[in-house]
Amino acid sequence: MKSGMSIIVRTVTRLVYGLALVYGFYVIMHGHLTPGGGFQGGAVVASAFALLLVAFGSAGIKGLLNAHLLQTLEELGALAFLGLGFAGIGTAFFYNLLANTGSCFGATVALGPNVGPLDTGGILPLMNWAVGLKVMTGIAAVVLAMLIGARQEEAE
Amino acid sequence: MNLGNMPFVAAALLILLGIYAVLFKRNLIKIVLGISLVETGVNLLLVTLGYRTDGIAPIFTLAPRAGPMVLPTPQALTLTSIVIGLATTALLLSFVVWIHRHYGTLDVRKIKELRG
Amino acid sequence: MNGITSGYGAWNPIAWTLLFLGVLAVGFLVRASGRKGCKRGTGQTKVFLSGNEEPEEAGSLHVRGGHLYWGMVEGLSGYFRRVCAAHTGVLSDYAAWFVGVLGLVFVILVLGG
Amino acid sequence: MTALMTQHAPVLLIAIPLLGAFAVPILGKLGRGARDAFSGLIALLTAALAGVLAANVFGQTGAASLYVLGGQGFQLPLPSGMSVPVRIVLQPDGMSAFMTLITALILLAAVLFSFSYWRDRSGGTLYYSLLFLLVAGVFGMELTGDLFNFFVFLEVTSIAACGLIGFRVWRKTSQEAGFKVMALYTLSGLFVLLAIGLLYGQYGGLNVAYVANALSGGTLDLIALGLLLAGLALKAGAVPLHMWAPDAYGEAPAPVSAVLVANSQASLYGLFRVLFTLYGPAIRTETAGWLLITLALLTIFVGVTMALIQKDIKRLIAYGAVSQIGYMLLGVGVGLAVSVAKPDYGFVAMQGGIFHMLNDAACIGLLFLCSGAVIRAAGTSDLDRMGGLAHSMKWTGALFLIGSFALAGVPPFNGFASKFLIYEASFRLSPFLAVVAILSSILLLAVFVKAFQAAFLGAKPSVPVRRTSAGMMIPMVALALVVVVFGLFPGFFLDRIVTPAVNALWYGRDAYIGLVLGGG
Repeated sequence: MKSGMSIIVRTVTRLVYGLALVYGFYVIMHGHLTPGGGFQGGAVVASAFALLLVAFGSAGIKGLLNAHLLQTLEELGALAFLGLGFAGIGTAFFYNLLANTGSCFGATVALGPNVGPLDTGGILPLMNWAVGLKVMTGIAAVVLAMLIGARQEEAE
Repeated sequence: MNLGNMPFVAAALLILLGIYAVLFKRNLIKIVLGISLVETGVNLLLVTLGYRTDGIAPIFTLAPRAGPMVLPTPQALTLTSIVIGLATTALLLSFVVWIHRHYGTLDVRKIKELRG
Repeated sequence: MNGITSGYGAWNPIAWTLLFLGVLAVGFLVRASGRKGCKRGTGQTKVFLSGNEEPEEAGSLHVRGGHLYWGMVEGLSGYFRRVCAAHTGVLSDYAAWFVGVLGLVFVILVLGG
Repeated sequence: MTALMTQHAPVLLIAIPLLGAFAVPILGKLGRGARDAFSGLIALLTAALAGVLAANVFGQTGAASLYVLGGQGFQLPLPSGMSVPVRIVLQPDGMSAFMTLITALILLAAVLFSFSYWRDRSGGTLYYSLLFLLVAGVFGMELTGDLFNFFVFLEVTSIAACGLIGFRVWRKTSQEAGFKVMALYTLSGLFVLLAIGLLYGQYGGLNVAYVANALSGGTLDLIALGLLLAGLALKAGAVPLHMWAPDAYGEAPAPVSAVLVANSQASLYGLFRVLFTLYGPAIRTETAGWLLITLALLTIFVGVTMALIQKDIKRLIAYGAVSQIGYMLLGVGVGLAVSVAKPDYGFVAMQGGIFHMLNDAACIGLLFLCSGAVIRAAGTSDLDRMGGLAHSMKWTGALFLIGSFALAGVPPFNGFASKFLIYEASFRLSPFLAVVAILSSILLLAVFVKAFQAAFLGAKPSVPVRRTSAGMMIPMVALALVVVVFGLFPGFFLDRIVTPAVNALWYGRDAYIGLVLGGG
């Protein structure tokens, strides 16, 4: 398991994982417009990470992402989410400070069917990014921990 | 029999199957699977509750037509419940890993050091 | 202010404490009026163990936790055997209790309105 | 700052512990001192917020207030004018404020105790993080006015609690306990979710007040009530669904066991909220009340008798804690059974049951903290292998004795004050209830005499013991003070905080609904 799986798997992984990353980030980014959002996109990104881990083994990825870094990023994502909640506390917790202001993500949403401009939603896209960061790192940390656990099991 | 009720029947079946697995299966991983089955059944029920005949997906972006949409609230609930389910399943499975390491077995009837 | 009433009885902890302290004081008065002629270091102050010799090692006098209430547990052994048998330590049994209670609650609630 | 705290106290009570949970791991990298100071700060801030909320709510004699998350000026309708209550609301009333006081008290004691308890052990960072997550969930359960959010917070507490039970992965039994507890918690949580789904399917709303207003009491409603009742009774630890409780309390670190009791009480709160506010007169309350009373009698008696034969000090206290849940169920069950006619003794029973939640949290918290000190000193939790600790730990012994006396309802401590009300009121409904309750209290005293005798009395142990450090002593003394002061002045606290809490459950249903839906 140390050297990863067969050459077919590794080749396919090389082709696919970039696509999975892009798709995951797309889902996070369009979370306030289409089905999906931070959690789903984060899970897709984490699945790309899991794919790499399975195909190449932990040797090929450990230098890149370790549990320590993942944990710190996860906490930062959670804190960012909470911070966005605190940002609106002048009115109420989680108040959407940016919506319809014309500033960052502040365009007014048109009623009825429309193409969905990305520049809407106020703090929702930002929250999606925060959640996405937390989920992608969180799930990656879980996958990493479980794989290391399984590896130790095999070694015993 | 009204076919529109099939999702409810499926949800009930899933829940009952899950309870069966929790009660009568001896392997810890199968018990975790049973809990996941119950969860899937409940999620199916929630999603079904939001269905409206001829409704379209509740997305304004590129909506095919203006008309009744299915309720987004149950879908949001289901999503949240799936997220929670992920966390609980991950926690349960990591307990299973450690139990196997300590006890050397996954038989639920042999893991009873704490009793009485 | 500090007391409570249940509409049936009343409970005033301050009054009770004062009374308790008063009774305690009376107890000490009674004790103080006893004879002072106790001789230390003689048989008068020796530990009396139903006539048995006092063991050398004092530690063996401590009754360990597991031995306490032996008679009571023995007397109720029929009850304890059944209750302990229910605490099997097996997760499936606990889940079965849960499902069983759930069923019972359904029946009671639906029948009893 | 003060105005901000007053206005936003309900949401800050959830957000501040969450902030603690997420920031502690980052501060943990800066070193132990920074982490401990930050944890203490968060705990203090949380306690202050609970105090502010309580002062606010009890200042208005326990009336409910509404906090709308993300709402402009606390308006419930959406900006588009739609007024169906779909917003996420927190709805603290007297009962919620009372519960947050209990949780904050226990959190503060546990965190203060942990500073020295955790000094020479690893894993402290994870521990504080999970502890704050657990408490955030408990506050959420107590404050939310939304059924689905209640489920979410319920699951947050489940996950955090089981993480705390099982995070010492090198301990064999703690893994077993963690798995069992998590499986049962998840199962019960899913049944609660199923019930919420059934209610949503019928009434199309998740807001407690909205559903309560629409509730008709049909068969499906009763099935949902059954699911909620069984699920929450499991998390509260009522016999015969209590089997997880001794495992959980026994295997968690001592300060966590105290917080787990607060978690169980939050589930109990959920149960009372469901029965009184959500269902209320829509069902026949006699049936539900007698169901609670039956559970209560079983819980009291089985809990006490099982405690009698325990050989592990923490499992012994855990069974004691289980039996105390029974007293709360008994008091409130008697109140519920007669809640249509509303005689005076029903109100007194409710007062006793609710007051006992606070008293029990203080006594059990004190006992669990003492047991932590005892285990640390003796190096074992086995009662058969300890003894003679009173020679070097006089004060810990005295505090343990205070806690046990209070829990067993010996006057003049606080446990007696609440049990007195329960005895008197349940006697009016049926003398049998009072007899079981009093008998079990006497047995409970015997249980703790056993624990005290086994741990503290006897000859001086041959190996030197580790004395209780000052840092561990402070929270124990503080809890003991609470026990004594609440025991000596029960009338004061009964009038100020318990009666408004009972009023909120007993009379407050219409006001609770009217606050959300307008009118009455």
